[in-house]
Amino acid sequence: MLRLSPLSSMKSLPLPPQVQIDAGGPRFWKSLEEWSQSPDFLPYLHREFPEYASAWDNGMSRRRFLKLMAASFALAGLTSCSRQPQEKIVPYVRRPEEIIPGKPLYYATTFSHRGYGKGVLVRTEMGRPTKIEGNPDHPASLGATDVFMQASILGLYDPDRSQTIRQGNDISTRDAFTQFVGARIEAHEQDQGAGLFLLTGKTTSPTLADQLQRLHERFPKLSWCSYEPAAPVRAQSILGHDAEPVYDLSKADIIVSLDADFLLDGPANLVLTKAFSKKRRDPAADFNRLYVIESAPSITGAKADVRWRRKPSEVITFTQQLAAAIAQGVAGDSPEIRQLANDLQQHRGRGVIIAGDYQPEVVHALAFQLNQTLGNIGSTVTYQEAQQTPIPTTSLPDFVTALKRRAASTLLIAGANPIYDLSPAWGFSNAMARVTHSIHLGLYDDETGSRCHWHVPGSHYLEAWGDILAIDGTPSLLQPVIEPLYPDAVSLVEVISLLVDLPPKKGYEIVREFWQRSLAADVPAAWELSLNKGVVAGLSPQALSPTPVVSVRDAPPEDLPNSSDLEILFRPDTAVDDGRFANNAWLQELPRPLTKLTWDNVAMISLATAKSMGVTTGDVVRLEAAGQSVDAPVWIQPGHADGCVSVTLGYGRSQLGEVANGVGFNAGLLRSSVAAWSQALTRAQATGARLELASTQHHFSMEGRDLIQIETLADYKTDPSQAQENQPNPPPEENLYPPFAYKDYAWAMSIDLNTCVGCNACVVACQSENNIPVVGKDQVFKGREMHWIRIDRYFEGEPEDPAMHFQPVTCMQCEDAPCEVVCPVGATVHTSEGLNDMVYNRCVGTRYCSNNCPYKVRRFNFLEYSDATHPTLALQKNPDVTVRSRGVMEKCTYCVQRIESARIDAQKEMRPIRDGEIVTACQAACPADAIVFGNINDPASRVSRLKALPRNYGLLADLNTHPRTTYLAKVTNPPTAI
Amino acid sequence: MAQLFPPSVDLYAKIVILGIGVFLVGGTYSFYLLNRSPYWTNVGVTLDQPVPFSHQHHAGELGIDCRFCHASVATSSYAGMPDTQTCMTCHSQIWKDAPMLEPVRRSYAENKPIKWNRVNEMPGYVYFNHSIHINKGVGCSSCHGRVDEMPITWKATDMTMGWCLSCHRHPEPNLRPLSAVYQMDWTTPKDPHTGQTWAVERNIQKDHLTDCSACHR
Amino acid sequence: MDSTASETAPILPPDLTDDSITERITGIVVKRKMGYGWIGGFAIAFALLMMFNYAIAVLFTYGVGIWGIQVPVAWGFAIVNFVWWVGIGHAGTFISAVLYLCHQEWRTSINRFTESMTLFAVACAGLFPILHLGRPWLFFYLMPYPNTMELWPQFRSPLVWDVFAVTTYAIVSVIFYFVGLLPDLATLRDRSPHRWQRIIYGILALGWRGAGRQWSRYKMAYLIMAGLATPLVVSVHSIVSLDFAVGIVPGWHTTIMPFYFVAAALESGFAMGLILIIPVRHFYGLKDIITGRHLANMAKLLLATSLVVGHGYFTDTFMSWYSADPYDKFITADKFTGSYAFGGWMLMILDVGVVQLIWIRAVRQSPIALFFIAILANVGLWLDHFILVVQSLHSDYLPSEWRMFYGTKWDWMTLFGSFGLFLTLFFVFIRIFPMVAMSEMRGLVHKKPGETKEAGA
Amino acid sequence: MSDDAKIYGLLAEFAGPDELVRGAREVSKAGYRRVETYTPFAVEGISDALHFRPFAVAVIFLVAALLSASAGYFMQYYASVISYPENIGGRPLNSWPSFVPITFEMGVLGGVLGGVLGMLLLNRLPRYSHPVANVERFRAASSDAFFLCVESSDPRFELDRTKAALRHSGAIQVTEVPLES
Repeated sequence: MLRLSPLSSMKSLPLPPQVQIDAGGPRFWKSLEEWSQSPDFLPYLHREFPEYASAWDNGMSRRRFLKLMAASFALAGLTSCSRQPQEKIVPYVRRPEEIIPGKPLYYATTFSHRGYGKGVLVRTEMGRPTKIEGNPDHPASLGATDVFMQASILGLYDPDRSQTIRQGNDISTRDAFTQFVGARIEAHEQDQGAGLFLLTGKTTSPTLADQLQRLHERFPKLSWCSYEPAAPVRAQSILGHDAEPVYDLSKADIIVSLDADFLLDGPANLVLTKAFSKKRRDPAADFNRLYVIESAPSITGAKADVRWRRKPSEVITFTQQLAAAIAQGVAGDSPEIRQLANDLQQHRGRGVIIAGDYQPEVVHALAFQLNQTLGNIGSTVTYQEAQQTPIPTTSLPDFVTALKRRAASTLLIAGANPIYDLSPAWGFSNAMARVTHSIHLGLYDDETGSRCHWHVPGSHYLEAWGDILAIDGTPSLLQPVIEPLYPDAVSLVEVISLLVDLPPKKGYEIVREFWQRSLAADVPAAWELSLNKGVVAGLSPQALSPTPVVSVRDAPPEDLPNSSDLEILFRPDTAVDDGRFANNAWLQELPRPLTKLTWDNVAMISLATAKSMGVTTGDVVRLEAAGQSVDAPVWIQPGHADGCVSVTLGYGRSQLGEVANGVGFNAGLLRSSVAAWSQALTRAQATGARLELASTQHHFSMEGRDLIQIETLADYKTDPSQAQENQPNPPPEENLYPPFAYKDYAWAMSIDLNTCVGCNACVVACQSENNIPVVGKDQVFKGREMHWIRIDRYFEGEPEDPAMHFQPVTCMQCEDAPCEVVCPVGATVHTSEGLNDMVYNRCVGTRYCSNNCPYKVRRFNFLEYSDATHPTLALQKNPDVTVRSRGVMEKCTYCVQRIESARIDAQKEMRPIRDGEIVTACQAACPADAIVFGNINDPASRVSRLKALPRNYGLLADLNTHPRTTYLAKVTNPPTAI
Repeated sequence: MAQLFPPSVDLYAKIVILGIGVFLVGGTYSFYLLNRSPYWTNVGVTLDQPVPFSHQHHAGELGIDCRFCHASVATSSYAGMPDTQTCMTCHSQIWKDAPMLEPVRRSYAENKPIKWNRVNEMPGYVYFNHSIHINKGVGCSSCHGRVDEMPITWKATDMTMGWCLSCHRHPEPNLRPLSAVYQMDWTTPKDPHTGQTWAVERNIQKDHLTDCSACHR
Repeated sequence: MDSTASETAPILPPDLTDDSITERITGIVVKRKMGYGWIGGFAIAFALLMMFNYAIAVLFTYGVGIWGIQVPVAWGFAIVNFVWWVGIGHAGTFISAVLYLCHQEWRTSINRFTESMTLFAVACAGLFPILHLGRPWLFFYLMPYPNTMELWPQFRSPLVWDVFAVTTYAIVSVIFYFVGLLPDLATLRDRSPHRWQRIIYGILALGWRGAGRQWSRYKMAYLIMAGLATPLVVSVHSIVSLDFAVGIVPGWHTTIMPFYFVAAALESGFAMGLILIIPVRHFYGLKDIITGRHLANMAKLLLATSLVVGHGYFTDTFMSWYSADPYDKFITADKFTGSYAFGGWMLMILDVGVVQLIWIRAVRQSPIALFFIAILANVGLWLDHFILVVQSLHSDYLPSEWRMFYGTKWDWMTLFGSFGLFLTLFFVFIRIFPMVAMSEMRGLVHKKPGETKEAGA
Repeated sequence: MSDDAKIYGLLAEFAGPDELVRGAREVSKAGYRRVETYTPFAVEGISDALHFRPFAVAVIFLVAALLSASAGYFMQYYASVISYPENIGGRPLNSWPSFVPITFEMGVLGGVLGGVLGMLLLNRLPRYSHPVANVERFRAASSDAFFLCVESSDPRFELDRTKAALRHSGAIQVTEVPLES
């Protein structure tokens, strides 16, 4: 079998001379720096791990730490011998009908992101939303969630949200604002709105569209610009029309991604992930093959069966060659192209070429052409007319020039942050300075807001009425699940209503009235149903209009930078997106899928590029492009394309909040335009400074240990259980101890490494379900992050271009758990159902269990991590899970609170718990359905059937811990030619 | 000259040594008792409430069902404290102007909740669920005592972990016919088998009852 | 150098009489004025002790997070210091018990030193397991006591064994010490110039009068205690070693642990003994009572134990290769080549390599040399425990969770602060209790020259 | 005799340990039973001379050790099998190998505590005042003097004859020990 263990792959490596000299016997490479022991790297050998100097002090001086201290003082000197303080009971005066104290309620609403909607179900506990789940009835969610949806619950309670209306530097009132708007209306009645400027993010809200039309009728000359800093590129200018590709991966056997991170990014990511993983679930059945051509490693690249790293310009040439190869049938000289072309030819109509949202138009055009010639259109991909804007829009450049021409007297900015997004070259701030009346509506009084005359706090989507379209055009409603935390907060539709309605209406009226007109006959019933389902009932998503075949002109002579130049590419950050989530601590501390980096963005480069630049991870370099320059820490990333630097947007915030401010650098400054995703990099030189980067995983290789079992599809077909047989140390058969009997239930979990795409949704879901605290950069840097489920990432093969693997690791709930034996107080013991209970209130914090846990899944509250200083954050806490105090060990419990509530329901009905009745938080969030939980005493349960598969194996099973969580081996599907 | 210590010292020495012994033993034992005393557990301690509500009168003399006020006891973890409206359903008719009920009327009028002092208190890390106990036939009076005889509500049992375990290990003696759950004066039948049969037919997972996660999550 | 300095010197000066011993030893306690040397030394020790208290105050306020520990290295300095101090606490009882059983009369001059050293070392050691807890105010959860939760300690955990082992060891050592002290207290009672001294010592002496029957019961009790203390010494550090041996952490999970832990403990104990005795005999002019021969014998024991420790290292390394267990092999290789290689080598050089100088007679006879060798050996043994705890943990089973450990300033303050506690107690000791077991010395004085056994290790 | 009652006994001082042992032998050969010696250290041979064997101490040690060891094991057994049986890492409830260390430690602890307390009690300690201490010279007994005391309660005690016997047995000085100082 061809599977490379890191060890053997190292043997195959051309090692630098220094290494060969002192290489006694087989060498592991611990980290890139060690691997590339050239003189300029040796000083940094130890840099695999954090430096000593920084670890000397405990960082008490740092900002976040002080916060913790304040809290821990409150607990100092706590003893167990104190009697409990007298508690009060405060019942309702008039109990709302639907609320039964102690019972959660679920409401359907829609999370909107970059103008598109994803349906969610919100769990509320006595009126406070505590958890987000996916909405199975919503076409863009299908019951799954991504990190942004999960984390949005924390955004609601963010203490840094703006809370009052502000005029100039003074707090103002709703009435004052209404009067002011009234005055502006009169002013613009005269100039027909010529001086009225409206700047928003992308939106597909039908209600808003209707409002805008009415606004336009009233002020025909108003100019409206809507932009997204992370908007997908479309091939409009080439194809002559704005074609929106909609992919159906369930039909695709060959998937070619032209630098498209379709598994993680974009409004359809959940749908695509579900379809993609469905065709990888059962190697025996049909199994797709994924080709990825990309510059910066993405999770899509990590899942690829064949991955080629190319810098942005090369992606274009690659596509052109491929197009040529397919069109003229002339196989180029490059083996890759030939190989790929063959594969595509053999799967006509069953393959799909996906152009990355952030690729230039030409790539999209060529992708369209390829799909056309290969007959994929109609089967694996359909092109639909993109949403038409309700009223004519102004492009951003025109908008800014218009502003500069002093035409503006009123500027309303909502859901956009141009001051942060646009580089100073745009001169947006002086343009704004000239505006006589500027209004900002937003969750935060941010960089742009603070420059406006008025700031109006925007209402969070969980507080507001509204509607939005899914990527496939399905409309769905937004309904508030909690009264606005801050009474001044209003939604955009309510602000527009001030301009178009007399008297102005509340959000509910506005939305209700719009749908009154557009809903099916029986409005009240349909309305109820729509709210209940979360999808507007009685409306089928608009039929996709198959676009006429358009012949693509030969790719226009793109002004490609010549191959020697250094290129820079921009991407929205996988955790804070374009910056809108920058103040969300869960996301800031979320280890990025491939770097495992938290609390920072970096300039990512390949090892070769780093050598040529003479820098290493942590060195700060000054990047210059488009006449701007930023200082960014370098991050050497295996599998990154040579000759290019990739940076992510969303960082370097100055006026967002305590969490976001001063973290990272603003890469957006280097963009020549908001549509520029890659461009030439003028200069990149080391500043000599260094920055500590808090990564949660320092080690790259598996050290030849059998942690992730991998086999190729071909091997699997010949012998399905091959993976187990090749284990270096197989688990022992015999056990010293008589087995315990698990009578009623035996809970267990199965994680499919084949379908898991490493998207992190489970991590955030777990964090929000189990009240897991955020610890801050300093603590992560020390190695004290608290995530109960982590996704281990390993590289296999050559450091320059390795294979990448993900492995979600939770508490394995070992039947013979090493942690239990060593706990001196019995704070972690086994239940009659095989759960490895963690009893926080018994724990004294010896940390012995953590030492003795081979999986290192236990997390310890080294300090008072649970935030006691921000009252609003307490509202998010899940009341069914204890909030852990300082000095207590904690870990994954299989969401025991969900098990118990399911048990209680079942027991009340005197029936056993049904299979699938208990869904753990991670399982619920997973878009790939990689995690399955259930009762292995029931042979018919899903988890039992999965564990019966030949691919099933236990992590470190040779230690005889009998883990209840087991994995399904990874199967890759490389083409036989390679 | 006289020797260092006169003979009397020996007596004192013996007394001191004895004293130390007594102090050690007695001190330990009295702390043991203190932990189980009402001072610590609040058993039988009455608290003054905004309104001197009498279960004796309402549940006992008037015979109002527990669920009339504690509505969610059979469906939710939380038994449910009656909202002011519930009080007013009757007291808008009877005892309309009783000065004793002034706080209730004010609460209703001003829409401000009545703040009761909690009598039966569980630590935050204990997840007690009323509904499952009710549905398995553990009666109110088993834990809360004869509230129908309490003019002012007090804590009837010490509610220590040991007390919880005593029943979680042997639930049988505390089971009743489901019809008798809300019956205050229920007494356990002599025949132990009745309890056992109930435990079986209600499919009570006895093993699970002593699992930590049954109560601590 | 005078005759007493040579390693062949008699274990007692020939001119010694009951009265002269009594006069000299009690004199130091009840007559001698506080010298500036003592005051200075005490001041330094006390300052360190105050630093210790400060570090502990900060620790209790903020939590163990002020230390460098993390996941995977969840145990750090606290455990290292604990193991090290307990080890030092071993030589005392070993010398008084084991050498007593072996009729090594030379022990008489030094057993009081080493026993008190034991007490103070155990006092330091006993603090760390509590400081190390995440919730120290709940330390009593580790003790069995009837509670309303009906919960008990989890007796399968080595940490509970520790609680019992260390507590037992502390109590037994105190009793052993007191019983040994009883006759000397009587002497002080009768020899002190001031009445208040006589009363205090009198109370402590319980009215001991050295009656024949008392003596014979006393001797019997002392003998049996020595007999019980000997296996106790071995058991205590074996149990401490089980904290590691019972764990599945590669590098911990080996059967050699108890054996080589006890050896390491004795080595550090003898080393610390030398460190304390050499200056004291110098400053208090006891060179003829604690002769070069005593030092040489101590040194020989140090040498012997260091060789056992060295053997432990060898076996450990060999077994990890022989076992062919990939994780154990990796951690052993990492010990000598990985991020902690410096410590890995240094500890062997210090606690085995340097000690081998004792083979040289000149070194054996030079108190200065022995003093520094002892210090280096103890540094080496601290490193040994550090490497054992930290290096084994920092890269165990899943490479994804491998991390380096670095001590913070608080870690170091707690380490050096504990010296403060130890030395303060020791300075107090030399002022209030006789440094040498006088009654036993008298016994030796009256032995016929023929009866005096040849002492030696 | 009446005057015997007024004194506690006769305190004879000897030159050294060997003289004392010889003296003690003779005194007891002469049939005196209520005899006690006082020495600054444990002089070998005294107990033989006084026909004394300290068995009781040894027995107390043994019994105490055994009792507390078994108590130690039972405590662990009770906690993990009877009181709150729990599945700890799949180990048997009565995992006796894990219970050995504590059983041993408890044995040692109990043995030493019991034995030493027994030793003190048998030695009638603490006893702060003692008639022999009424003799000023007796203070030296804890540093360099060797005494032998024949108590007046001895049936054979007669002041002059006993004095003579003591002198004859080698005492360098004999003093009467008054009951009250």
